[in-house]
Amino acid sequence: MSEDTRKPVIELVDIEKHFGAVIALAGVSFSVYPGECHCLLGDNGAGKSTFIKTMSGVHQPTKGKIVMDGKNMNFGSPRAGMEAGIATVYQDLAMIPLMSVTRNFWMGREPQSGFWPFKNMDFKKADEVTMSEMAKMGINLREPGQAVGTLSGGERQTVAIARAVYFGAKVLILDEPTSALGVRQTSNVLATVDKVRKSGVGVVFITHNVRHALAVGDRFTVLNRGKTLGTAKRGEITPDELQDMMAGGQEMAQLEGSLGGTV
Amino acid sequence: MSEDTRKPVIELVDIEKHFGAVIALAGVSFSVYPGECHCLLGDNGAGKSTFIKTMSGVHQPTKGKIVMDGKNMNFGSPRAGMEAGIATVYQDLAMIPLMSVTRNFWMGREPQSGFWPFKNMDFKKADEVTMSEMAKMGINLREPGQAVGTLSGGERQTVAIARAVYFGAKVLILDEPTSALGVRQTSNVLATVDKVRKSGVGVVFITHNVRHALAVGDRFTVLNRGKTLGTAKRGEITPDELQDMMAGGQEMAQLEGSLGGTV
Amino acid sequence: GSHGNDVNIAVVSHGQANDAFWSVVKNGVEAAGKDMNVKVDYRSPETFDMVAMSSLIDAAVNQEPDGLVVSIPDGDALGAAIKKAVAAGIPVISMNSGSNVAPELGVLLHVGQEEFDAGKIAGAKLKSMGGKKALCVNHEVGNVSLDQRCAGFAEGFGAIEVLPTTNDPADVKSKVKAALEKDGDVDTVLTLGASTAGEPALAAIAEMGKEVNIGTFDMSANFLKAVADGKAAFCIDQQQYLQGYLPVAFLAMHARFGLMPGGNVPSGPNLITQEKAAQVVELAAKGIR
Amino acid sequence: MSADKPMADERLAKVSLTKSLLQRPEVGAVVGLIAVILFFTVYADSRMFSLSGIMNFMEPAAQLGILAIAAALLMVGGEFDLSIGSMIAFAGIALGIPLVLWGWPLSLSILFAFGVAVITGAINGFIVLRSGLPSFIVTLAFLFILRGLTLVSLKEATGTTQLRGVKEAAGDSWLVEMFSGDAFEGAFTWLANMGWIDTFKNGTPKVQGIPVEIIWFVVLALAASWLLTRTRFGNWIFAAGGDPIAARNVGVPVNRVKIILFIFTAMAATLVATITVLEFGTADASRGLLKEFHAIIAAVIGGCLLTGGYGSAIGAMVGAVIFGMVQIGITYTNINLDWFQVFMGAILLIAVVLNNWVRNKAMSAH
Amino acid sequence: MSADKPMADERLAKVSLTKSLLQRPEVGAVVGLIAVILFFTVYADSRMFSLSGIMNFMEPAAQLGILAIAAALLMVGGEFDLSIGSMIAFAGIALGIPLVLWGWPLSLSILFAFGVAVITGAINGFIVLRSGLPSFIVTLAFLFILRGLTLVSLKEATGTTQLRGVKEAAGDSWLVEMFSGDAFEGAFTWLANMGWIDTFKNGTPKVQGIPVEIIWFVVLALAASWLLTRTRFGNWIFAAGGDPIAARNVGVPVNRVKIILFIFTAMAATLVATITVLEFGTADASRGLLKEFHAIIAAVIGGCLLTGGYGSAIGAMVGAVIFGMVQIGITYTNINLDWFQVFMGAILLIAVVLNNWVRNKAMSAH
Ligand SMILES: Nc1ncnc2c1ncn2[C@@H]1O[C@H](COP(=O)(O)OP(=O)(O)OP(=O)(O)O)[C@@H](O)[C@H]1O
Ligand SMILES: Nc1ncnc2c1ncn2[C@@H]1O[C@H](COP(=O)(O)OP(=O)(O)OP(=O)(O)O)[C@@H](O)[C@H]1O
Ligand SMILES: [Mg+2]
Ligand SMILES: [Mg+2]
Repeated sequence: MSEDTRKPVIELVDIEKHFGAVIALAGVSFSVYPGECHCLLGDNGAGKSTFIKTMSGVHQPTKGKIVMDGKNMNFGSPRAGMEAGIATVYQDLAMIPLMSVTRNFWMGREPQSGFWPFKNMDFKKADEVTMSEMAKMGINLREPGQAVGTLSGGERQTVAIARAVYFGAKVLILDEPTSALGVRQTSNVLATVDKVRKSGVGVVFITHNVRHALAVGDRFTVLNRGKTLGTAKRGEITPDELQDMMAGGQEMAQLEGSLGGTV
Repeated sequence: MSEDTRKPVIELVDIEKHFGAVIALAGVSFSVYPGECHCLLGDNGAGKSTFIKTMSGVHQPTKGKIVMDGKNMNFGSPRAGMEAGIATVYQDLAMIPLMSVTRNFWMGREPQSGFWPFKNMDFKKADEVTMSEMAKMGINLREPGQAVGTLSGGERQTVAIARAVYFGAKVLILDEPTSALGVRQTSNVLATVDKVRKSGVGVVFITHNVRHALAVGDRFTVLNRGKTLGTAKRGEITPDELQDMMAGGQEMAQLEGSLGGTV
Repeated sequence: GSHGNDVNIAVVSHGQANDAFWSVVKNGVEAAGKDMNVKVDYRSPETFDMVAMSSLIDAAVNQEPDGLVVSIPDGDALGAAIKKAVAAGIPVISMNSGSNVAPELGVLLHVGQEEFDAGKIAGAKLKSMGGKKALCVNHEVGNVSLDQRCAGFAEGFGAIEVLPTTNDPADVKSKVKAALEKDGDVDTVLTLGASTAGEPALAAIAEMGKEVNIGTFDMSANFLKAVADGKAAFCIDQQQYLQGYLPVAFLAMHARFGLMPGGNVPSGPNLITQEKAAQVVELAAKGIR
Repeated sequence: MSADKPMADERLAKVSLTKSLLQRPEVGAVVGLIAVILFFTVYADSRMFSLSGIMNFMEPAAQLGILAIAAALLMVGGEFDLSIGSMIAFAGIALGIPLVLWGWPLSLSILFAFGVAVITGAINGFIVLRSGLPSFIVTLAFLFILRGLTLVSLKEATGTTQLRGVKEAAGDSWLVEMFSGDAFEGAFTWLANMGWIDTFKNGTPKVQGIPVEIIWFVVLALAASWLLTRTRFGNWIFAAGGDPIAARNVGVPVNRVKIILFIFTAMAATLVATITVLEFGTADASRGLLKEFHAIIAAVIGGCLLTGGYGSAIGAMVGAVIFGMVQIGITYTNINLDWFQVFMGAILLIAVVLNNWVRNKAMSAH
Repeated sequence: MSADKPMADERLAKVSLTKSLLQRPEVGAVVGLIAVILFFTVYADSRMFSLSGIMNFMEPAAQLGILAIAAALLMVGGEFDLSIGSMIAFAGIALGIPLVLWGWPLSLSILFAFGVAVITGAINGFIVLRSGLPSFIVTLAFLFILRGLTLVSLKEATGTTQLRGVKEAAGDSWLVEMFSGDAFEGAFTWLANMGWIDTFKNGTPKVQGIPVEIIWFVVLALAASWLLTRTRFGNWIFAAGGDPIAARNVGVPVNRVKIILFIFTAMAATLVATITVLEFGTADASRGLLKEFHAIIAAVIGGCLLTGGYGSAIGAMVGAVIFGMVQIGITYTNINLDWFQVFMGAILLIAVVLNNWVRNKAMSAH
């Protein structure tokens, strides 16, 4: 990945984010190149979710700037972020359980047909695309009208990812997409990340699992208490080093010893 | 672990559970011996959570029996399960965000002082025990009156586990306790499982992570679509075999190949 | 209230502020306040609520007014508060309802009309017009004064049925229509409020295309017009403007010169029939009648 | 891949077409409607279901229904409006005062009233969204404020609690026809002449046409149902009510949706106000009392969840019809009318319990 | 291990004592109370805050407060009761009819009324829990049913909507003293004789004692607050309202807790009914109209969340005092009665917005 010769799709410089007296981010810089998978790692509460929410427009940074294509961006809302080409799968999925898969898939970007003021939502197209996109991810739905609440956790995760991939123009952000997934579903998600990356999209991938990160990551950035501990390229760092960084290097030796180093 | 010579603390025989037309469990048998950690593995939607909820009294089995100490048990409510000595950390934690750590810790089993009808909740004792139990798990709380909603996900998980451990007389059930945790917190939880097991309590541990399971498990039972695929003892099965069983053996080769076998 | 100089008169009634009938009483109170150059305070509870009304009387007494005007729909419930006012040396006049209990509570005099008697007069009038069976449309179920009106009506008329409704005109209209449709014998309707119940009942009758005598308690401009046009029999006017105006005037006189009439003042009932209706319409529209 | 397919089937009973129909939110309401109709067929005078009887209970049902549909949309969007009833009174004078006292033409007065509705709805919505307070409590405050402002304005303008002379001031414009009286009068006269519908002794048909509010009601129900189920905006309403944070995160303009719904609710109240003011010729300070509850009840009977994110406009329509039938129907029975409120409460309870039971059955049969 | 400690501090500002006080649920209500007192100090007759003035507004405040405290507990437990107001009327006749018409002794009649309350509350709770319907809608049905039953029973028993002669039938038992009249009368007469408190011209003290309902109110508030914050049952109430499924899963008997709360609410309404019936000597069908809303408003002003799991009894007490002050206080001002509702609504809105603002400030300052 010859990052230096290419321009990043998105670059965040010195982002700070305060919630009242809580300083969730204390100056984090981060960039994603097209076609790379940049893993964001770190302890619980390190600020990963807050950071990517800032990137996608859910939060506005207290300080710092977001640059895309050389322009300073100012996402006032998630909608603005989406329109700039940032698709996000949130940790809490952003799915509405009582609504159908199709409605959830297209939520916020419903296709329309007909003419004003009689514009219908184009259910035919919506259903077709939903079914085929889900099938591409390895899930055959019984019917697109099924409520999301009746899907299993893994299927739900897949809907969220399929949606983001389908709409994700330039950057795809995945916040711990694999944490609740079974082995097979995890493989599917990782394979999808790989596929998406190969199509030239920049992927931001958050996980607690070093192995999942190593499986698909091109670069690794570790956050700790709202600050970056540094960014490493694939091959520059060993799994053990990465693991130590993620855990803040504390007492891992002792714990690992007692458990046989399998964590 | 000489299971054959000892009696299990709890034994479930041929458990079936239907939700309307959905058959979540189609005849699962399972047992836990004192001092062992029995891992329950399986795909998303395999029925793991349903199974342990049946074990702890949240659901009543449609068919099958639960035996403790040679007696047929019939848990009408989670309370009955708790009183029989079953402590559970649910996947969704069963914590009330607006309430304090102490109140959550003791919820349902508040210590009392004074005499009827002026029985107070014994906050002094409650606070002390909470603080010390949390400290044992490696979390130093600012104050026991802090609302659970203000804790990080990892800390919250720890409260739930500390609570279950403190009250868990005979069987401790943990439903995916590590899925949202960072590396350090995961190590902590696994170390706790180890400690609890060594004290003679039977532990049921649900996870999607083969490595976490292998780190602490004595036996491994894999569920698939509501049925048992079988139970294996530690050492009788290799990590790869286990992984294959959990994924239902499908297409893993292909996926693993493309990702370098690191899942 | 309007600002006067030295004299201060409190009025506490049981009618809601947005009730058409009571707004006329209040207009009377305010006019008297202006005419007599006294400060008046008109208060009433949000709903027909004796408990709240009793508190309002206490609050008024606490401010030691030079006179107190109350309506007494429930002598038992308000007795204590009124006695306390009398004990505190405040001259009290009752109005609208309570003439039977007024003397024993130490009230100086009563201005008003007994609801029961008024109902009886209405019943007799409608009976004399040839009515056989009647509806008494009660648009505020639970309000004791309205019950008394229906009871008096039954006494004066004979065979009546009480039709409870809400004070929503669409509901009144549909229910009156349904009742008329169901029971073909009904040839007479008495409503207990002109605008909320009387006017929709008129509309229902018009749509029925059936000969029905209708009268109402109180007045509204539209109903009066119907009376003038011969579409309705009468309005029972209890001249509630006087029930507001006179007690304030009397108490003002009492405070300044120690004057007080020697007995109760019957403000009604006054049957407004076709002949008189036309001339009252304008005054009704202005909130005086 | 092919292994995935049988998995779904293996653990599921088949879903029959009936059962999938049963899962629509309005199904409970329809069952309730049938039950209520059966009840009245047995216990009420048969004239209740004559043409004129039907029109008679459909008129209040339609007025309530217009509110209930708007309330249902708002409820699906996750909010409440307890100020609807007061808004009816307030809109009534916002129409009446310009028309009667300021001498404005009817068209302008109606526009003015709807303008007031837009502003009031927007204020309601704005406060709810800005403060983050539950709409229950904010609109409860407006229940008092609007009712009070109505009274104050009326007293100020007329000295009474009523404004009259609307009919005279409105004159004969086509707008009057749009909002009051009956539609299709010609057709009904013709039907009467043909002897197909009942007439009075003098030959005029007992029902002279369809009251316009019924037409408004039906059109609005269809439009709202279309909006809710077939359009992008409808999807946003469900999303905003189902989980506003999730919806916002995927780019649904939740605040805009909710404010529009509050405005729509206020406008529905104004429509009812316009209809009643033009029909009865007066505006009154006590118009619309308790209507907010009736509207919510109708919406809930119609299958709306109080928690938002689920419901239907057609359901609210059916709920309003049930409500209207119960309200007026008891007059056609021999039940002592003192029992009205008990009857009302019992029917409400039975309807929602039934509704819930049907829904649960349908869901678990899934 | 020691590395954990500084981590918490590093990213957090210090929490001052004031700020931690500010986080109590009732703080907004207290701020609101101060604001309302200031308002009336400026705009109302000074006699409002004389001893007799205070008793005067505390009396309705206490009656409302008894309801509001129960409503607050229920609301913390995650449920609503809209039938409180109707329950007051219903309990009134459940006390009055045995006493006056059946000739029962007062003690038995009171027992009977409370027995009816227990049953009604239990039915309310049972239906809510069994059907899974929101309590809003179930108790709304009971709002109608109980009000209707009251009317029917009264009509049946007396032919009117009023029952008289309670005082005569009750006689002079100590029970009457417990529920009506004033307490500490001797002390107040003495104080008056000493010239320490105001008297009327004839020498009787303006305040003859503390009305018993105020004592009930304060005792109940303290007891409820103790129950809620210091006992096991209180913890269960919070848990049942915060997340019933989670609570049930760790062994909290959620259904039992909720049913007890419904019963307690019905009993509070019965207490108010007993007080007013014995105090005023009559029971009537329109007692308690709208009280359910006033109670909910007081509880919300007092810091309760409508969504359950958060609130305080002391807050509800303060909320009721605010409400009583506003309701009666307006008579001490020159504000025209027509403005009452606008005033009410505005105060409510300001109170909750302020409350919310204070809470958010306090929370984020955390
Ligand atoms: N809205 C908020 N208000 C106040 N504090 C917040 C808010 N959102 C996040 N925080 C705090 O900011 C810090 C970072 O949280 P964040 O969710 O970004 O962590 P994370 O790295 O995603 O952790 P995890 O691995 O557990 O998901 C935490 O201490 C959290 O409590
Ligand atoms: N209350 C319920 N009603 C209907 N179906 C249910 C219910 N609870 C669980 N199920 C279904 O039972 C099956 C098993 O669910 P369960 O939650 O036990 O899976 P799991 O093994 O814990 O999965 P995961 O790894 O995703 O947590 C799923 O198909 C689920 O949809
Ligand atoms: Mg996170
Ligand atoms: Mg699970």
